[in-house]
Amino acid sequence: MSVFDGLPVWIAVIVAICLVAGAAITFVGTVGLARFPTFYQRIHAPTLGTSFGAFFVIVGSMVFFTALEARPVIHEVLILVFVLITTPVTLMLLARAALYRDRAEGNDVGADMPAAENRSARSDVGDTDQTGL
Amino acid sequence: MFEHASLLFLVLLPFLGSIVVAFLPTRARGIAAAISGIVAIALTALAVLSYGDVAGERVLRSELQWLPQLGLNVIIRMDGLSWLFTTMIASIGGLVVLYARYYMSAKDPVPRFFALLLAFMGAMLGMVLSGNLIQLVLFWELTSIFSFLLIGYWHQNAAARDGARMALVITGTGGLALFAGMLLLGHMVGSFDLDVVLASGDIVRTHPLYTPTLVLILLAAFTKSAQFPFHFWLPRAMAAPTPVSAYLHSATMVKAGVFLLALLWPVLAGTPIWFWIVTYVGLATLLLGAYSAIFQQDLKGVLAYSTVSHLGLIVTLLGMSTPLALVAAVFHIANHATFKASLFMAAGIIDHETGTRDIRRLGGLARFMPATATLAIVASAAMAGVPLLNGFLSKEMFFSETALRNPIPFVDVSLPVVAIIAGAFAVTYSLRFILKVFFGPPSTDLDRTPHEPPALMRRPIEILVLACLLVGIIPAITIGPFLATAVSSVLGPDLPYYSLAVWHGLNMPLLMSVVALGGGVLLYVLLRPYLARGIDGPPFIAHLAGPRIFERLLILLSVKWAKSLERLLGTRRLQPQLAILVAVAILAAVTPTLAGVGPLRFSFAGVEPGLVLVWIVGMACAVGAATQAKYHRLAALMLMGGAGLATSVTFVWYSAPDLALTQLLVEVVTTILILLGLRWLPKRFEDAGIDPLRKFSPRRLRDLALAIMAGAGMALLSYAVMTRDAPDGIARFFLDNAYSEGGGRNVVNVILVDFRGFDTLGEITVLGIVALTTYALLRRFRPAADSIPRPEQQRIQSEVEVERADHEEGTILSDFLFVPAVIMRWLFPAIVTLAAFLLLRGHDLPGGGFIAGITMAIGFILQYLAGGTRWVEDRLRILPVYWIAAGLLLALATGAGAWLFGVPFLTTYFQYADLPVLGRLPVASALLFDLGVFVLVVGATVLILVAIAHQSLRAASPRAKGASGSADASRGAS
Amino acid sequence: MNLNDHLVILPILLPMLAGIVLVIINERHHTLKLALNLGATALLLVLSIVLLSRAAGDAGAVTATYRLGDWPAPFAIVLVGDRLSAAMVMLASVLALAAATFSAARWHEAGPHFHTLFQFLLMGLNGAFLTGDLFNLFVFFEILLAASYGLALHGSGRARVRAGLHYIAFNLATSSLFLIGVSLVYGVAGTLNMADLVVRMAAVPTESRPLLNAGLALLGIAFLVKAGMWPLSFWLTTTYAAATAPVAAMFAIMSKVGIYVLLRITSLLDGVSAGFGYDWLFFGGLATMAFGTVGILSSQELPRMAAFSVLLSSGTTIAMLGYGDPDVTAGALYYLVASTLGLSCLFLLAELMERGRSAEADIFAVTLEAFGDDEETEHEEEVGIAIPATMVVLAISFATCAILLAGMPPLGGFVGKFAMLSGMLGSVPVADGTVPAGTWWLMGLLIVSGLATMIAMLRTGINRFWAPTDDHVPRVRVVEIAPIALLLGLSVVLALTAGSVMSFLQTLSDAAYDPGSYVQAVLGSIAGGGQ
Amino acid sequence: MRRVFAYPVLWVALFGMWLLLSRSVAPGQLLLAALVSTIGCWAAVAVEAPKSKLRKPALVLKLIGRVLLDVFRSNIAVLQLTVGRRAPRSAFVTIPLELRDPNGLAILACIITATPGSAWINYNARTSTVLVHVLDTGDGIAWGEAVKHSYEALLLEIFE
Amino acid sequence: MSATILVIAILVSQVLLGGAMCLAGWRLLKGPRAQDRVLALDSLYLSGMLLLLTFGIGSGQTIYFEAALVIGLLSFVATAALAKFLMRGEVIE
Amino acid sequence: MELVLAISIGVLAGSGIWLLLRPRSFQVIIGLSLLSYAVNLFIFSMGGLKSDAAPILEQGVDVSTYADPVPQALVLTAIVIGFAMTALFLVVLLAARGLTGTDHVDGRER
Ligand code: NA
Ligand code: NA
Repeated sequence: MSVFDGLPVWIAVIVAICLVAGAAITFVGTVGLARFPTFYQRIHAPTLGTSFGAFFVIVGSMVFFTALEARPVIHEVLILVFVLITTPVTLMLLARAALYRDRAEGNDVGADMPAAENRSARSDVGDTDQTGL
Repeated sequence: MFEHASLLFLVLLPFLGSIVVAFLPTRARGIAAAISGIVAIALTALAVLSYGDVAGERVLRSELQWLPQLGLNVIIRMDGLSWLFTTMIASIGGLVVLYARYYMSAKDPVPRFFALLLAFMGAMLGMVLSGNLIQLVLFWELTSIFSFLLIGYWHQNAAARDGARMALVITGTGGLALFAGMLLLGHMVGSFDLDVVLASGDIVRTHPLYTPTLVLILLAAFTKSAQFPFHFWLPRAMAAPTPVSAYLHSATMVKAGVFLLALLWPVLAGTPIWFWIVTYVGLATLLLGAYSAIFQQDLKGVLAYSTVSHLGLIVTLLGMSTPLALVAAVFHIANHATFKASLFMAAGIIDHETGTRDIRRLGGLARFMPATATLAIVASAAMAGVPLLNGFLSKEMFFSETALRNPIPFVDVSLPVVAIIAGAFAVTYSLRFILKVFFGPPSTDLDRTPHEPPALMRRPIEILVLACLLVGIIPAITIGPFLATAVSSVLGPDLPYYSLAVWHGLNMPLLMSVVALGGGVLLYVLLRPYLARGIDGPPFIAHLAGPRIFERLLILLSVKWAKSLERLLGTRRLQPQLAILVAVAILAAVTPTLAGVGPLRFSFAGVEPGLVLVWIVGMACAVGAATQAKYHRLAALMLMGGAGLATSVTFVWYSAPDLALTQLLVEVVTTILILLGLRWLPKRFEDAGIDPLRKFSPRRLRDLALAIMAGAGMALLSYAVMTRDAPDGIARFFLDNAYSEGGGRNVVNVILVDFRGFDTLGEITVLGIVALTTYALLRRFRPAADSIPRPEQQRIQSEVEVERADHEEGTILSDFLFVPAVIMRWLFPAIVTLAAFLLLRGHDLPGGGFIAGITMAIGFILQYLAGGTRWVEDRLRILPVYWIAAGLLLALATGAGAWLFGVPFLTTYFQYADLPVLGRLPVASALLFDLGVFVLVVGATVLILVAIAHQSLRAASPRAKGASGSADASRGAS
Repeated sequence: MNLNDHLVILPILLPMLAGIVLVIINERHHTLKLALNLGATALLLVLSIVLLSRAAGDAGAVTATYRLGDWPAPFAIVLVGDRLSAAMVMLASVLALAAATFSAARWHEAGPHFHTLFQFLLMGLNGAFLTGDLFNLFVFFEILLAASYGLALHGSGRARVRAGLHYIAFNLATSSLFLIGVSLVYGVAGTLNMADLVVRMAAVPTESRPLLNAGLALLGIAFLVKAGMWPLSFWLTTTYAAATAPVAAMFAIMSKVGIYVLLRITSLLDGVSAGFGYDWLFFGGLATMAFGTVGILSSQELPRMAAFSVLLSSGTTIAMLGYGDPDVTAGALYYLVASTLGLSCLFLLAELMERGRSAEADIFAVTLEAFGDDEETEHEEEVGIAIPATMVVLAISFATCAILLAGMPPLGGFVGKFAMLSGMLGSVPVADGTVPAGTWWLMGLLIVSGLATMIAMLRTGINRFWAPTDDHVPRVRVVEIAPIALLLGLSVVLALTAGSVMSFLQTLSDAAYDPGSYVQAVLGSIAGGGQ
Repeated sequence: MRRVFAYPVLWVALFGMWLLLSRSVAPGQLLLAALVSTIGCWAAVAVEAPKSKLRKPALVLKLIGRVLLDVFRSNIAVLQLTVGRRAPRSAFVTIPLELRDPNGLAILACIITATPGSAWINYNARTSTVLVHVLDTGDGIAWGEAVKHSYEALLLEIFE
Repeated sequence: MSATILVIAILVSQVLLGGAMCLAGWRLLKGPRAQDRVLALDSLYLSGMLLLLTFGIGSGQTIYFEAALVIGLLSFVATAALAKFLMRGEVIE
Repeated sequence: MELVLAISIGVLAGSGIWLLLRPRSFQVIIGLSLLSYAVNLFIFSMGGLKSDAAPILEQGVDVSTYADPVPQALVLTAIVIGFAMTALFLVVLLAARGLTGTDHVDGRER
């Protein structure tokens, strides 16, 4: 643990806060993933992790290495950028696909229309997947 | 010198002749016969000329090196016994050739016949002239093979095919037994040289291996000489052309067995086991053959069974182990050859002239062919043992041997009694043969009127019958010296006293002869009514027909049992095979470790809570995948991804960043790959009504047990290794030299591209091969009927598009991908940049050609995902096949470039270059190698993925079977 | 340093280069590809002859090594060209030349990249024969397997693909065992170099020895799978029988790779392994022989019978390795060479013999259907000018093959069996009558299996050549007969020159069981490169 | 060459990316960065990444600030929803858009989706509407209005 | 002092992220629908990536950065492919 | 931690082998993948577990503290070959499915 000893305490505190905050936010996000009753609600949960969860951890990392190596270490920002760019792609594709799957199974969750989500929610809960795949 | 040459010539000449004859045109009957005749005459002459050299117990030897270190040399060796056989084989061979010239139809491919006959003659000569046990086996088997071909000469006949096969199977089996026996014999003696073996009788007879050796050799002799219970192949072999029967089945091949017994008599004979087996097998054969011969309706059948019986007689004599019996045996070998060959020829003439060999249809032939009849009658008389003929003399000697008193009562009684009965039977069948065929009312239903054959065709019979007479009347002059020479080569100098004379006074043997003659005549008279009924086959034992039993046994053993055994011992299903593999692997790993694997220190030291949580997920994912893979393939695929992620995290945790990167990237590609494949798999729905008990079927339980054991085994092995001190292995060298000698700080990468670059070269070759294989296979891809239609989702979406006014074909897809596609395209340059970075830094930090290549390939795939196959290939010419070639070539060339510097393949060039602006830069040829890896990986990965992706295009195209699809994949273009 | 110094690696690099060049050439240029393939294979044969003659020539130092990357052994990879590996390389190239020639008649056009895969298969084979490193061996195994997967599937069609699936699944599982074995060996002994393993094995602490043995045993399983030991060989018969003729002819050597490696490792470790695994080999070999015997008898189709003959040949050799005796091994090697020539030939012949038959005509039709409407096989051309007396030639070839494989005299099968048996008996003191029970079993099985082969071949031969049928005489091209003649001619030469061949194999085998020179050559001098 | 320099912003971004990755501004790395960025731009050309003109690049900073603020607020809101007892009242919302530029739309999609509590589901090119799913409508924000005002206007300014 | 703070913080965040992975893994196992699993896999990757970053801090080395970057940039390709497969029944059309 | 990793290897291998013995080709391919994870980790474990010791050389660090690079190099090769083989197996199972109409590994429903 010798590498840590050279760091000023205030840096350590900042890093610690960042890390724990980021991890906690991400954790809560997955709690949402586990807890929310419908799929469409669940898609919002991971974005906690991809936004501030990742943000805090990455900031913590940047601060830490910058202090450690005594020069700006900011390459981690790339991760944040890419996460911010790529996560929506999955979510968009997935949500849209889910809508169509619900539609195809007769849960009229509005193909292009906002509709009562409750109906789809009902069909979502406890419905095991029978895609044949 | 002449001696060596002539010996060699004796064996080689027939084979040479055979080859020459074989190349004659199909119709060249005359020339073929002439050449064969010349060969036979030459051989006879050679044999006759060598007599002077072998007389007086001299042994001629000529040795050629073949496999000297194992004691297997070609030794041509001639002593008295083999001289006698050589002469017989050559001279009777000549007569048979002459006979066959007229016997064989002009329509037959006669050159083939003579070629085989000559080859057989060569094999036979090689056998009798063998001076080496193994060489003898060799020629022994050759005689079987050529006899097989000769019997099956008229292969369009089912009988010929069956007879040939049966003969080969039985005699061939005997040959294999002989091989084993000779090996043991040679082992006991310490040499395969016959002369050494013959001198080592005492060692052999007292050796513990004597009995198995004897049994094996006897098996060979008995099968070859048609002894009970292997006798039945011989009558079946009568489907052969008659010259073949006359030659092989009377004079030569069937004598191989008795020759062998006589040859090895000094070594093997004289023990009780020899006596009991040989004598009684011979006796049984003698009796059975003679009995069966009486009731045959086929002329050749009678002769065949008679041959069996006479061979039995000879074997009995050899079994008795007395010198005089041996003399009688050798004498009878020669006598039987002469009269039986002539009888076969006569039978052949009858067959030829009348068109039948069925005794029931024949009669009164003496009127049509008096000369032939006379000859046959004389020969038959010899066969029956009528005085003044050669058969009488040897039979007399046989009787006198059986009549000797023996302390064992059973032997004392059984030998003479059986001898007399068999003698009587011989008289009966000979009598029947003569009377039925040549006398009585002439047959009426023949196809043509029989008449005498061409004079030259009869000539061989005349010569042989003359020999019977001469030997029978003046034995001491005609055969005496030669017999003595032959016998003395076996018995050595101390020949027993025997007299070759027609009259020995009134004695026991004569009495026995008289009883046999009288009994035979009486039996014939008694049997006439039965025989007149024309039933084929002997009464009482007909249902014990050897051939049928043999065929059934063969089918049972070689087909039915073999099939069920094959099914029992093997499987064509995959799951049992894999289960066996797992079980065997468990066994292999467990057996050595039963001795213990040393102390296993169980400890929870160094537990990392984060990683433990990761592995809780990882294990849950693994088990989940295992349970979901049948009905929820997508779920299983994703769960597999979860397990893969846990693996990657572990790699990072324990200092293997390169592995983590590789694992993650491969994970992504594999997921896409399997997804591409899922499109073509049948849908599979969980059957709600499935019997819950099926989950606990024995097979599943077995598989579960195997899986748990294998898993536990791997866990234990890895734990055992992880918790003990690492050996002082080769790793240190790499750590020491990676930077100073390899020019890289990332030791793993330096190992991959430098220290063990050859592995990497191989590894990328594998990748290239696999890509080409998938491409090749997918060119022939035919989707199953139920997966040809577009996926259900697309169909429903198309329907919606058609229904709705604001939609047109493809709207849903384009809307679906509208924003994602934009992002995916922008990401492409970023991925290219990342790939370039991973490639260039690999030597010093995690990365390298493979990682970069996969990254790049993912970039390409992303574009396919966003835009579809057509869209991408309209814009990018990827040409993956050329990438593969280029990558491999680059890597190969880099490796071979080292040759220019006079160093071995893959020796890297490494130096720091000082450049004006850029400063000090490392220049390593390993980077070039890594570039090759990169290029190949991109090409191979893209080719694999795109080749699968192209199948959708093919299926979607109007001609569902269109081949356009993956053909583009290689062009990847336009 | 001239090309001569790189001789050992050339049998690997030449096919690789040829394979790469063949990738680039478009499938349209059939003839060019074929010519290149044949040329490269012929060149390989020349190379292998040079290699062998050099290995045979040096009486003392029979082991030529090649240190890749100029790194010292045992750290990096080293190639070892001794008599054993040189002989195997030569055998492989002979078969390759025959198979490639045979394919020229039709099969090479049955799908893309045939020639490439063919060359890569050779690369894998030669690499496996020449490498002195366990993990590198794994890599070359994978190369030859990958190429063999492609070749097994060559021509496609239902039967091939189904067999291919089993083949691949089974061998993928086996590859895992290989990896586990290699890594265990590394984990315990700390090395991957075979020669170094000999040295280090002695230093492995006793308590770790079982782990090392477990690793070696798992490796052994991997090799035995390739060699086709019962009960790990069920995939083999189906795959070999389903493969196209030239491919199956090449596969005849694939099972021998497993045997080669087994021999290499057991003989190298003979001194330090305390006979570990010999019993397993012996009894496994016996079981394989028995299964092969049963299978040969129960087979209806000739290709399947040929595939079971592969098992028989393998089983025989495996059992012999269980003796760990140089004399027996020398005989086994002779038998291996002779039977491999015969097997290869039989696979080629099988196709020609089945060609004229109606049943096969159906199968062929199916294959043609599977070829589909792709442009390159559209023209179902005339197979060739029927040579006169086709059937006679086929029959003689078949009979020769049968005699060779059944171990009937006078061909190599007989000589090989004789050599093995006298080697076995030679290890028993003459005065002592107690031949071990196992040896009796082996003798019995050798003889019974020969008999079974004879019976089965007889059945087939009589059926095909003697029984009158309405099958037409197959149209056979000279390029199809020539390789058969080559292989049979070689087997005759092998029998005629049995003396010199056996003495060569004897010294080879003696050297193998006396690993001193091997270890010396690999680890001895630190000077890199060539010799 | 003109085609390669069709994406100046991308070139700069890739250049920066390389330097970040290599963690160095040594001359050699700058040269490499330039080289790789050029190759990257060529790749963008090949896949026809949609071009846009940046009219007011300065506004990008304003956009980023607003996004960060929004993201921060929504993070807290969603955190509360996740751990709290109140069941969220989710809804699909259709928002008509004036923005047509593909890149602008992509950025908007990223912003909406990256912001916890809202997710861009689908864009209908015919009607120029976007379907958004909102986790919780409980705080009374009229989602369509919010999006239009806070982001679309800005993006329209930047891109068109 | 710094060391203690950091060690504890890293341990806590690792446990939290490991817990996050467990929750995501639970969703991955449970589903109930394919889209839920894809979502869970995406989450799993994200948490894993953050875990790698915290590990990197713990080790004081930046060599683990690339693994995290690759997850950040490329793992979405797999999940996007899965999503597209759900939508269209085909990944590449 | 060795114990946890060993158990994980065991579970991965067990799951993989269970699937390997199943009748559907898809199960087999997933099984082979899981098995290859297990094998890769196994090879990796042969070098022992060392945290924070990536074999990336830095000046002034004692080389004996680094993790064993050899198993890592072996695993890398194994991963690549494993990937290639998975791809091949997939394609063959697709071809078999196309030609036989079933996804049973024996090409016919039992
Ligand atoms: Na992502
Ligand atoms: Na969101």
